[in-house]
Amino acid sequence: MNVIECQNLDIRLGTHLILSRLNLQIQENQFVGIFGPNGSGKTTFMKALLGIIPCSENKIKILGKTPVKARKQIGYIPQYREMESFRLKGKDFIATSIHGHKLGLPFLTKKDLYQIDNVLDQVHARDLAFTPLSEMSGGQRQRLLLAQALLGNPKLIIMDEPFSNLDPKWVKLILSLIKELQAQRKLTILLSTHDLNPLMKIMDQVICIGNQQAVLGDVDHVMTSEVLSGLYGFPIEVVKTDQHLFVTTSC
Amino acid sequence: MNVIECQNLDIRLGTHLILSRLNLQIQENQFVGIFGPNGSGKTTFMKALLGIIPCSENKIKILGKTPVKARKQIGYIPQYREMESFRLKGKDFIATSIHGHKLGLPFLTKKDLYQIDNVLDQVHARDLAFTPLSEMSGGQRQRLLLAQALLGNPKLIIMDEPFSNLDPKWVKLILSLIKELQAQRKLTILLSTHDLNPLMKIMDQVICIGNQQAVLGDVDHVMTSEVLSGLYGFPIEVVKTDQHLFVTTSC
Amino acid sequence: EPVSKVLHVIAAENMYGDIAQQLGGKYVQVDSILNNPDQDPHLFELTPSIGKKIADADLIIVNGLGYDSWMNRLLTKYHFNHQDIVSVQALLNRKEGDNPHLWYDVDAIDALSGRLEQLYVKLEPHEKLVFESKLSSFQTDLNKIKERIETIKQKHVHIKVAATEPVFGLMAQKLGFEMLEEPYQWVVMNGGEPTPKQVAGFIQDLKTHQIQILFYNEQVVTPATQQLKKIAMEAGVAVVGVSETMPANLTYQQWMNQVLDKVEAALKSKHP
Amino acid sequence: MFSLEFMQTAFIASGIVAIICGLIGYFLLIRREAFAGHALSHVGFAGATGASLVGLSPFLGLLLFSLCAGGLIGAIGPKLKDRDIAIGLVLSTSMGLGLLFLHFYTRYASQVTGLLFGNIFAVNTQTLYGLIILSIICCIVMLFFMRPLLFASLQPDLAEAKGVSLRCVSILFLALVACVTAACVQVTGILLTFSLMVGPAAVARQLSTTVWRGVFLSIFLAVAEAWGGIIIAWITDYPVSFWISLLSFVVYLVSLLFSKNLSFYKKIKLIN
Amino acid sequence: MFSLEFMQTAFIASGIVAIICGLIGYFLLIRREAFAGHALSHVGFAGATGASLVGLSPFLGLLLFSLCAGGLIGAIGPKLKDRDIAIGLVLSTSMGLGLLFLHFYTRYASQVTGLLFGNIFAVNTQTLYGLIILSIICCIVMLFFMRPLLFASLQPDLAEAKGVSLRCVSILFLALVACVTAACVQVTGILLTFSLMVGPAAVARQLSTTVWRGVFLSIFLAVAEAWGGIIIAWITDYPVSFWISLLSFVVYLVSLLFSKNLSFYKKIKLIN
Ligand SMILES: Nc1ncnc2c1ncn2[C@@H]1O[C@H](COP(=O)(O)OP(=O)(O)OP(=O)(O)O)[C@@H](O)[C@H]1O
Ligand SMILES: Nc1ncnc2c1ncn2[C@@H]1O[C@H](COP(=O)(O)OP(=O)(O)OP(=O)(O)O)[C@@H](O)[C@H]1O
Ligand SMILES: [Mg+2]
Ligand SMILES: [Mg+2]
Ligand SMILES: [Zn+2]
Repeated sequence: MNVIECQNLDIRLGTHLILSRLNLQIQENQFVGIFGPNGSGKTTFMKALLGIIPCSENKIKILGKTPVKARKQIGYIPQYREMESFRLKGKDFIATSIHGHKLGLPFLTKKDLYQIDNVLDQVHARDLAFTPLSEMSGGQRQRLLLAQALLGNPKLIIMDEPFSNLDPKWVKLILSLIKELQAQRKLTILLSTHDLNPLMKIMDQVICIGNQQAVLGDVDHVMTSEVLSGLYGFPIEVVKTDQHLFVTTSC
Repeated sequence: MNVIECQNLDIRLGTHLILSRLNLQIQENQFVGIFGPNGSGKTTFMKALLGIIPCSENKIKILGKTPVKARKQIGYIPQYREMESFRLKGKDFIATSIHGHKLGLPFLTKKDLYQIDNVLDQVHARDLAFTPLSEMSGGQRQRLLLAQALLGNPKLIIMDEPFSNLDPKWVKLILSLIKELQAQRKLTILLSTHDLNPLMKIMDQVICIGNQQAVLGDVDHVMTSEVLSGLYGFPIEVVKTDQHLFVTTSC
Repeated sequence: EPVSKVLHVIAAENMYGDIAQQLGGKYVQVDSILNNPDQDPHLFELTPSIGKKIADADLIIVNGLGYDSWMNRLLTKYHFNHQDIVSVQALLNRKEGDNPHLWYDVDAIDALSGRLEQLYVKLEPHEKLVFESKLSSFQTDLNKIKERIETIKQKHVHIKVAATEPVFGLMAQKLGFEMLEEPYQWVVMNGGEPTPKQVAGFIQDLKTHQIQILFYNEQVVTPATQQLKKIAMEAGVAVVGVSETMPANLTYQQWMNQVLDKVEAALKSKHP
Repeated sequence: MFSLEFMQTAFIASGIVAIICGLIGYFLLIRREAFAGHALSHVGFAGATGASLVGLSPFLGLLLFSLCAGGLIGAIGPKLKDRDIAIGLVLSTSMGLGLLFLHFYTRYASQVTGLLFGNIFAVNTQTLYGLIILSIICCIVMLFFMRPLLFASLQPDLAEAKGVSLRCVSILFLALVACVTAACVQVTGILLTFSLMVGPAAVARQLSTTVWRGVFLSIFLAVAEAWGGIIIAWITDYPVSFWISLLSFVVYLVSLLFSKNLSFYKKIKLIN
Repeated sequence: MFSLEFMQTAFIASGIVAIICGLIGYFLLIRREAFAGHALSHVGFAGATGASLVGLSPFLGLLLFSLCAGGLIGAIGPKLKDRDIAIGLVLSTSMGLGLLFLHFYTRYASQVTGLLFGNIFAVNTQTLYGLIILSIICCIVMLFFMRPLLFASLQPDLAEAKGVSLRCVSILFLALVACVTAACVQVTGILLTFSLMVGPAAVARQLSTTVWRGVFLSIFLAVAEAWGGIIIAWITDYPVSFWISLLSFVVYLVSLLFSKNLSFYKKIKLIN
């Protein structure tokens, strides 16, 4: 079954057309990078997949359902914003998202607590459970958010620029965490970033967004100097060494 | 004359020692990159140079003066924050920084207006003068801030992660702008970023901050796998091709 | 026979308006600004029409003492130098901060009526006789009230009373009553908050019949007055309601007599 | 002190008000909507006068009007940024409406002024029962509403993606705040209600590391401050609201010093 | 309507109040401190009562107290985040102090209660001159202070680096706001002052693309709303404050619709 399926999709904000005539299908267990210039519509596309931006009916199918119905099976990490400088513990912070979408008694069951411990273990961050949010570094917060996105056994995780302001070590650590989780749980990952290099050898597929178009392709096909230069409207070079693949703008 | 000179400098926040026994001298016309893990103290170091964080006397000299006295000759771009979504025009926005530090009649002289036009020209952004701030893209805003930093003919420009959330095209454009300006005006540039690759061939010198230490060095000496791996406490590889120099964490 | 023009009189409060009307008869036309017993003078905002009337008035009567400060501000000499302004406060030489419910002081009304008559005569010299006769008949009524007050004072000595607000204070003084719980009253009047001991003391005095009559402001219905009323009634203390503004359809004399009726009834029924 | 009936009632009433204010206040401060809490306490009077005007129960009007105003603020400004404008405009418009109603109907005017400072010693049993019922309803609603409220407050973007309507949450919460404020202000006045809403919650937000601890600390402090204020007021014979507002300020200052030593981050913020 | 002296004064006084409120309000909203504007109008009463207590001029006390409170708010919360708590606590503490002063002031405190709604038709010449002087001072101060104020408000980080003390700017500005509020509230009441501060400025912030245009639009709208309100009040004979607050709300709503079509970004914000 396709995890994401878009047919002839137009995404509008107000009367402004952001993306037009999108057609793409993404299978299970794929790591998909999303690239595109600033303001091209990456965040908008993700929000459409999450059902926050309403689109014409039946044009988007997530796991065979409408985005709204598939919500429970999507994990999401929004584009990083400064979080409240609360002294709230990590565990309490991510616990707000369990059942947070519906009314009900605010008590966590043993199962919920077990689940939280479980996801924290999966991102190797059990220690963060008791660290106040205000004392976490940027990388720790991202790990916490990743753990939160794993709650409820999602089949699809959408991450909007999770690496901005993170140093290379954390980028690498979190990337390998994601990769590990993906392999274990056959997740589909959608991840947008501006720094293409760390993803080069990790992605399975790439979505390029630009000029109101979004194109899905294999890494080898898309990650070429021609395609990227066309996408950004700027000469971008892809350099291949024996073991590495690099993207650079210095020409 | 040294543009920046630190002698045996300790930087503290409260009672917490952030950087200790710093010794470094930076000459005119240098492009200096600042690297270091999250929370290592890059922003703190820059704030000390700007005189925002008070340090023991005479340990920092900017252009031979104390940081407070040298303020006028330093341009600064703070770590990117979401700007007010005003409809204020670009010109009016950056005009607030002219004489903004002292009381006085809020009228701009012809000279001030000429100066604003001049710096906007220098960053090739005359069109931004009349664009409302709320309608600018991230790259446009950074360009505007760069123009603002050039006001008043500074000898030193300090930029704190100016590239976060920008796409490669804008990074490249702004970098080449900076480089161009630096060459023209013999500026010293201090720039921090987490994405080392775009800077590899542009920097003249590098400051590595980590473990409460800051070390200045030439690019060739510092940008090696050993130094970087040590700095981040994580295996980082520097790959050299005929024309390129890349940093990668994928090993 | 010279034709008299009708004098326009504006009274800030309706009892003064009533008195002005009685003294002027058909030669005056009176408008009272605060004329509804339910109205709160503090929350009153002038409308342009009232402003217009004031601007056209020949004579203005205000209470003063901050009770109608909006009028005072309006009536500086600069704006209304052609007018005669009667301030009851000024007639009595009272200082800011004193009990502003001056109409419960019969002497104040006496002074006011005399002053009004003078002014009427000044403005309409031809009707001097009419005004004089109206004044004397008014003062006859007033003297009857004074006598009544004196009788009550003679008959009942050492009467201790209390009130929820100092509305009735000046009359109680004239009646020779000893007013208890005064700090409580001022606090309530100023919109403040009574302290626990003030409340406890008040309740204690009601329950132990230290207080023989409780006066309350009919215009201010708050839980606090309700509470004290209830306790007083349970304890058998006489309760008398008084109002700040004169009820409609009454003259000043009728109003005062009504109040004194209530006081006498209360004195009769009071706990021995 | 505890043997007096009105003191017992005061302890119970202030305890209940403190519980609701502490609970609501904690979430109010998490959402940085303290202004709304204050503004809504002014809004009610327009409803009260308006309802009297058309012959309904003033309390019903007060409640309905507050509810609408709360909802309106929530609807106009669900984002933090524009909220202060939305609150300001709703506040001034509803006060303007109140003034208009007052112009037509002045009966409850005196209750309006009485609202800045209430009188905790004059709570009748009926009001007390009303308060108890309100507090139970409020606690139950909060209990069921807490989950989406927290989610939408702490992680708005994610909450939106999970199908929580930020606007609905905002409207519902402010309507609840409006309800609570309307009821409490009737009993204890604007000052006391607001002090109990902001002070304890500010401390709790500063110190607590879990939501439950925060809620309980906030409630605990509110009750402690309320009762402490009454006891100190009894001893010193100054007004209760003064002591409670002072206590709430002092406790906050102490917590600030305390939290300075708690975490390194706080220290830096104080330096900058 | 214009021939009447009190109407002329009303036009002049409200015009001046509108000019200062429009000017100050614009910066108040840029800094998102509307709550401070409202809170400071309450704070004055404590000063007024305190001053009367020790025998000083109430207005002096009001001014001094407002100034201190403004400074204190500025000093506690120079960062946007904690400001609502700082304002809330200063507000409740100063109201508490006012209550305490009231407790000791066992006379009639008329100046305390009259502030919610002022009387624009009751402005005397002395007050008018006072207002004119204040507005000139305020405009001159703002003229010289505008540069650092704007810089610190729009680009706090950069301003700090250029040697602007954010705390000083915050304290100074709020002290100015306190001053202006104290003076205007005396003349026009809390409601009208606040309406003129928030409504026009909100529209100006929404529509204008340069600071000067924003300032002038804000002032222009404030004056237009003030005068429009007076004229409509003249015609309908409803209270002025009601009309001005309603106008200010309506104008904001209209500007919202208008700005929808202005820019694409706004549209999205309304959708989200
Ligand atoms: N909340 C918003 N406010 C203003 N404009 C928006 C908003 N959301 C979307 N847009 C508009 O829609 C377009 C797509 O924006 P979007 O945020 O999806 O881009 P993006 O690819 O995520 O950019 P970035 O790389 O900077 O995150 C932009 O051109 C912008 O003009
Ligand atoms: N405003 C602040 N709030 C909290 N902690 C701070 C603040 N400023 C500095 N610190 C502390 O000082 C240390 C240095 O912080 P700094 O912001 O200078 O790091 P940085 O190198 O700029 O990090 P980043 O790469 O994430 O921007 C951090 O470890 C942090 O704990
Ligand atoms: Mg985006
Ligand atoms: Mg930094
Ligand atoms: Zn208020």
